[in-house]
Amino acid sequence: QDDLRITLIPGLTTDAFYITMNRGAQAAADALGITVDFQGAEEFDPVLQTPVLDAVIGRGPDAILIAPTDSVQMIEPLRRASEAGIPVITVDTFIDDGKYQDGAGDGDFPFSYIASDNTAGGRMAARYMANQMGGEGKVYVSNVRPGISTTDQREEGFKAEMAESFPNVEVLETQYNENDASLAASQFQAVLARNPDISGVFGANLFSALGAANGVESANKADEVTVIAFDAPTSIVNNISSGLVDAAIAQHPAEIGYYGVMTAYAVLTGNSVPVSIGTGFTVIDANNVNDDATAKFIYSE
Amino acid sequence: MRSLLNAWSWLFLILILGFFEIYAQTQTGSTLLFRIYNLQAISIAASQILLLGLGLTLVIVAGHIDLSIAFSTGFAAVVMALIVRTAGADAGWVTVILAMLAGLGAAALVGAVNGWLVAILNVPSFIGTLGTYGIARGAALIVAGGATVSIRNDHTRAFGNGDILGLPVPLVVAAVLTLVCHYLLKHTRFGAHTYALGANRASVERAGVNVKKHLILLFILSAFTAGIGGLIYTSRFSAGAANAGEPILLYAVAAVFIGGASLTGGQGTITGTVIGAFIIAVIQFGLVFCGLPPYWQFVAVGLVIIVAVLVDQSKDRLMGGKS
Amino acid sequence: MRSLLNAWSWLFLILILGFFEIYAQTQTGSTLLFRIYNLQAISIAASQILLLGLGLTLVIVAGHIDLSIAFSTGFAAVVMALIVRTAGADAGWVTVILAMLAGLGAAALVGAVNGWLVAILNVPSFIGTLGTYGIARGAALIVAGGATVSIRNDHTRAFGNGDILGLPVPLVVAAVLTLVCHYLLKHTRFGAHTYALGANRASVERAGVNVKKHLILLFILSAFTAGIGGLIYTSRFSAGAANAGEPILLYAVAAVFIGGASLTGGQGTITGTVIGAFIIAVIQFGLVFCGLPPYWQFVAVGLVIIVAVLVDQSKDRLMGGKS
Amino acid sequence: MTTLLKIDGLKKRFGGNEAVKNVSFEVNPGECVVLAGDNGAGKSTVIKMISGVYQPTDGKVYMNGALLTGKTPEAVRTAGIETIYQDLALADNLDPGLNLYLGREAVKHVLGVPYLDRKKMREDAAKVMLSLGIVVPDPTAPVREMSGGQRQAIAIARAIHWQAGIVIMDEPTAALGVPEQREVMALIERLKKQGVGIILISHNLPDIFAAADRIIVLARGVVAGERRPAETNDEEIVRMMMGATL
Amino acid sequence: MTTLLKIDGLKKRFGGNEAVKNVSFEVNPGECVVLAGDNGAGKSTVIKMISGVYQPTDGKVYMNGALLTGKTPEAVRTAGIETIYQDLALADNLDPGLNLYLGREAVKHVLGVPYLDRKKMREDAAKVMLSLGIVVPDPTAPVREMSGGQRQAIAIARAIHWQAGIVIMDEPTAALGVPEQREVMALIERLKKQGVGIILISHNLPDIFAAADRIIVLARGVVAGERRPAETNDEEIVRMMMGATL
Ligand SMILES: Nc1ncnc2c1ncn2[C@@H]1O[C@H](COP(=O)(O)OP(=O)(O)OP(=O)(O)O)[C@@H](O)[C@H]1O
Ligand SMILES: Nc1ncnc2c1ncn2[C@@H]1O[C@H](COP(=O)(O)OP(=O)(O)OP(=O)(O)O)[C@@H](O)[C@H]1O
Ligand SMILES: [Mg+2]
Ligand SMILES: [Mg+2]
Repeated sequence: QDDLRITLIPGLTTDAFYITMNRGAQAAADALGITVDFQGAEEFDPVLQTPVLDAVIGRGPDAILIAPTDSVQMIEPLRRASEAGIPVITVDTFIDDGKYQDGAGDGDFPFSYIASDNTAGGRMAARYMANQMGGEGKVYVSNVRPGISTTDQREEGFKAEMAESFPNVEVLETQYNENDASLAASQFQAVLARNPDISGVFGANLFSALGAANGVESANKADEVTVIAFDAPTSIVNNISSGLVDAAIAQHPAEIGYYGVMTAYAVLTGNSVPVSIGTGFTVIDANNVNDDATAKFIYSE
Repeated sequence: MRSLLNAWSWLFLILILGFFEIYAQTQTGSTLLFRIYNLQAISIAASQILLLGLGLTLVIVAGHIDLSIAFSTGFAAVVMALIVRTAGADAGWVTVILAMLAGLGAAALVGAVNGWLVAILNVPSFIGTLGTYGIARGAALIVAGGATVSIRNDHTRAFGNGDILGLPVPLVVAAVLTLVCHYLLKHTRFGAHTYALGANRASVERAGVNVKKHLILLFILSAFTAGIGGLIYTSRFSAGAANAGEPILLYAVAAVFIGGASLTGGQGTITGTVIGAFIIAVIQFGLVFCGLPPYWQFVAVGLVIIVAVLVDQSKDRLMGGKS
Repeated sequence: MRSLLNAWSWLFLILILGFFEIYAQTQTGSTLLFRIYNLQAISIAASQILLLGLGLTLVIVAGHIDLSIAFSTGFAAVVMALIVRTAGADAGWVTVILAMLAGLGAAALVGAVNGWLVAILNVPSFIGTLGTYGIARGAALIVAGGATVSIRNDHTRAFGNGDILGLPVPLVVAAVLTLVCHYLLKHTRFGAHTYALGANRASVERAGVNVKKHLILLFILSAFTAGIGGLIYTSRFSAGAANAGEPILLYAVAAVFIGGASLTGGQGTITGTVIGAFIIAVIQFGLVFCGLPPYWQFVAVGLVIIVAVLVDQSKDRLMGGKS
Repeated sequence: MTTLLKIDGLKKRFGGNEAVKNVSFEVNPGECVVLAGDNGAGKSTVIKMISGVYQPTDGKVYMNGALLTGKTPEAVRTAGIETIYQDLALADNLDPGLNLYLGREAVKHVLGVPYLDRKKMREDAAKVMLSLGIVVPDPTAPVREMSGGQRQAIAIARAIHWQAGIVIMDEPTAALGVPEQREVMALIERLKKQGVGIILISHNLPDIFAAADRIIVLARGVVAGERRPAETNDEEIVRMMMGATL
Repeated sequence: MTTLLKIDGLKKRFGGNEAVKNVSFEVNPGECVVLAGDNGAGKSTVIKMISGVYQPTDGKVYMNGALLTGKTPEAVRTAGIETIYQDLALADNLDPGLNLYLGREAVKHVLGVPYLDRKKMREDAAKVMLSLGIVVPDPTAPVREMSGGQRQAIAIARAIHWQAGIVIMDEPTAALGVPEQREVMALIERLKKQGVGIILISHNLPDIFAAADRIIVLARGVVAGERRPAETNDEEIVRMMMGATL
């Protein structure tokens, strides 16, 4: 069965995380001698993802790997794939409750969910930050825009962990920057102007973190303010080396892609597969940023 | 003569469909055109663009623009979803319809504010509707508490994903509204005044038309069709999202302009906008269907948009009208 | 008389600054205005908006629009970053400057294509630049391989984050370009023709001006200032992103319109755009500074944009010019 | 004979420039009042204040004793005043028919649904224009593509097509050919016979003398004098235009 | 005497309408040729083909023996032909000074950097317009705010301010007051004395006879006849306009 064709639909095509995921998927495809296509929308948005998905279904691949852009809104569109006889596996994000094939819920049909849990990643960021700050101080989340499930979950996990385990850390209002690093920088400076004692920022995606780091740099506050980034493309890693970013919560997108394709292959060849595979996180900070072992977790560009 | 030449845009649409079909037949041995599923998917995508583009066409013909539809859609979607959710999973048709009316009311409110700003306070429409864009966005997010409002209701789901005589409901709704807007723009006094307004506001004012009222109605209409887009959205996805319309705004505007409208007003037709919406939906579907790598798709969409307008213009050259 | 009345927009800017200052003094016991740091932050944010808005102002005065600057910025940013990265971490000034020139060249190419489409092929600018928006976006992503291109170079970093005589470099660059564009629009033949073009293309053509060449230059200028925005972006963030300009586009357009330009052309000034960019940067900063909850910020930004235009209009009423 | 239109002390200031300083006159049924005056004297500004396009800075306009000032162009038109504007005020993208009927479009009903009756409007436009001596080559073409005189004829047609009590004409023959000019002069006579009051603005002395029952000369925003054609001559009128008072 | 301008067999088709079918004539230095004709006869279309605004469907234009057809309005203007268009072609948002100098703006140098010399341009505009008898109340106001006659005077000023070999005037006095009309007629005489060739389009018979050295009558796109003023009279010209040939 070497003419199998699997399509990987990322949350958006222009993000190092998903590009790295595709790299992992291609590695698996090469190993298996099958084909994996990469097709997606320009923004993380169900309105844009649905037409792409529809067209992919029209093309009729043997399986679909998808990072659904909304847990509720993508159920109906994905059901069409399932009804057309195309096995669905979700990667990075999930639909419904994320627990598949247990007979409960509207979105029970995907075979497997392979991801590092964004909420858990947010919690991890919170723990790291709180420890850096000695368990007290003011922090805020720099986020893209409301309504994006992955970044919303990171923020949610971050806030939940702070509330549960670090009562002395005050989490200020979230600031939305529309993916504009320049606005994120100006927002940090405004937050700082209001709260001169600010001691941490959690950048929920690349541009939020880049912008926050730049704001910290302009304010000469690199020593006082802890910046945590989610995801680890090279530009964030460079900022860790230079000390502007304290740590990055790196997911393992290549692994997700690799296991995704392997799982799909298993489904297509009639084998049973686990309904969920967790791929975990690596925290990259000044201590390990130059280790050879860390290099493989840095996202490709 | 004149109306026959509109055939050019149809021709272009048919050309790209033909191109994709040939590609599908020869390269993948499948078919694009002759599968109901594909046609349905394309027409649903086109409907969503169209619902934002219909009222917008009239606004643009009148020489204005409405950016706020990006969030009139979201506002309507969120308001409807909230009411359906509050009513519970087994809310009946009546409740659903009331929820839809409430959603439309929310959208129409945005439209009325736009009309007031543009018609009464003389705020340029670009900037006035950019303001209400922000306001409607904030309002939708505040009402929804920031997240998407998910609902579970069999009626809404049937409405959003069902079909009537084999045609998907969104397509049927868009088709009905298209007819209404086409009638309005082409066959009524309201439409004639809209064209005249785009060419020369003074001509309409001096002819004794109440231009302020006219403008207010235009912006309400625009918000209204966009709001219907929001209702369809909530029904299709069983969730109301404040962002529901935002990613489509640019496509809707593009559809109107591909359809022959111009920034300066006085031109444009509903038929043109329909063709524009379908051209966009077809290339988006077709490019993925053909497996063009994603970044190349941006380039291809850009090229097709330009070529669509060039084709549309070549008819003027044939008419020999210009220089 | 006339120029004095421009004071209204300044007044509004000063008013919102005053409002935020009073808020800061009374509510938080701090100051917004009297800290160099805050002013720097605001002016850097305004610079980034301004760089997209400067060339755009001339294009809009001429009665056109340029959407492609959203990705001319990104294209320039990516091309510069790629070259710097290829040259390695210790690339010298010469390499960096060559990389910048290459980035500008990439942006100017987009501008030249726009000019060709609009001037020679008569494609309406909205649709033509929407096409190149897609093409430039695709090109930037293809060149960059889809993701952000990170660099490590002390020169670029110093350029993007350093200051000259206490003024941040982005501000200085934006100020110089502002002066150039102001001179061009206000004091040269090129500027006079740009205004005339916006009012009545035939008047300029029949007066014997080469309108096609003029339009091409306008679009190249617009891509050029946007491209400089891309160079600043790459230098500031040590990363070239294809979408560097996209989120700023709407703000840049808003700044131009707040500054008194109109969709129909023939109006607008660089001073106005500068005020517009600062109004936007100040409210974005000030609202966070005041601790307004995020969704309310959307509402507040929308309101301020509308009020800014209303204030700008009240001067016309005072002049008694209209009805 | 009751006064049809009474203009009382109109003033209009544009910024620093007082374009109309003090203008009063009356128009009776079946009478043609000519407003003469040099360029920039304020003639067009006066008639725009009558037709509701401008609100006067001061002064009042009465029609049949009822106050007209402050009303919209819509209300003024409904009250029975039609105006031919100097800048024509055509919608350039529409055909002559729609321009003729602008604001009062003809509709036909198909199955009870109203549709614009484009055919009727086109035919009527062609008919009215023919009565002015103008043949339009393509009646479906937008008026943008018409010659200067054809455009002016459409503007005239629009004003005379409706039963009006008063017709205001701001330089209606400026772009017309010789035969068409004669048609318009004949038209004015016909309207007068029907009891319509006419305000005519013209720079053509022979036309002024031929059409006028009274000539009111404006100079720099004020009424420089009023004459019956029989009591005066070209030279006096020109002297009054140049600013010699009474 | 050498021919200044030679028009040879011009044709122009707009879609299905052949607006100009076959027009040839010549203009000599110091001569005023009047193009007369009914509305829609094709007069404005002919002069737009001369000035480069329209490309003829067929036919050629020569100036001093050199081919002019196919050139841009820019090149035609540089070759020494100034045109007053019927629609004036003003930039409504600019002041009279900039409109006068449009395309040839005056600059002054400050420290070697060129700046628009707005003051000079305004003063010149006021001066030229005064020579036509027109006073503009506010020379810094955009021409949008000017009266019909003031606007026309600016268009005339623009054409006569430059040393041209040929001046084309499409109904230049249509909106002008009586004294201003006389100024323009005097101006035409002055230009003729300087050896300038003039093409005048007018619907005013007295003006036509006063200014013309030769009258060329167009009817429905063809030359219906050519007369010297002394050889003909009003009635014959009007008959020719209405389509009676030769
Ligand atoms: N909208 C406006 N804004 C400012 N000034 C204006 C405006 N309209 C007219 N004016 C000025 O008012 C004066 C009178 O103009 P008006 O148009 O009434 O003259 P007119 O008598 O009709 O002249 P013409 O015979 O040339 O048409 C002129 O000086 C003109 O510049
Ligand atoms: N751009 C155009 N497109 C189509 N038809 C046109 C265009 N311009 C002029 N025409 C038509 O060509 C014919 C001649 O027009 P032209 O403007 O040359 O007449 P004219 O002799 O100048 O008349 P007038 O004295 O009324 O100005 C008219 O029938 C007109 O409708
Ligand atoms: Mg007038
Ligand atoms: Mg003409």
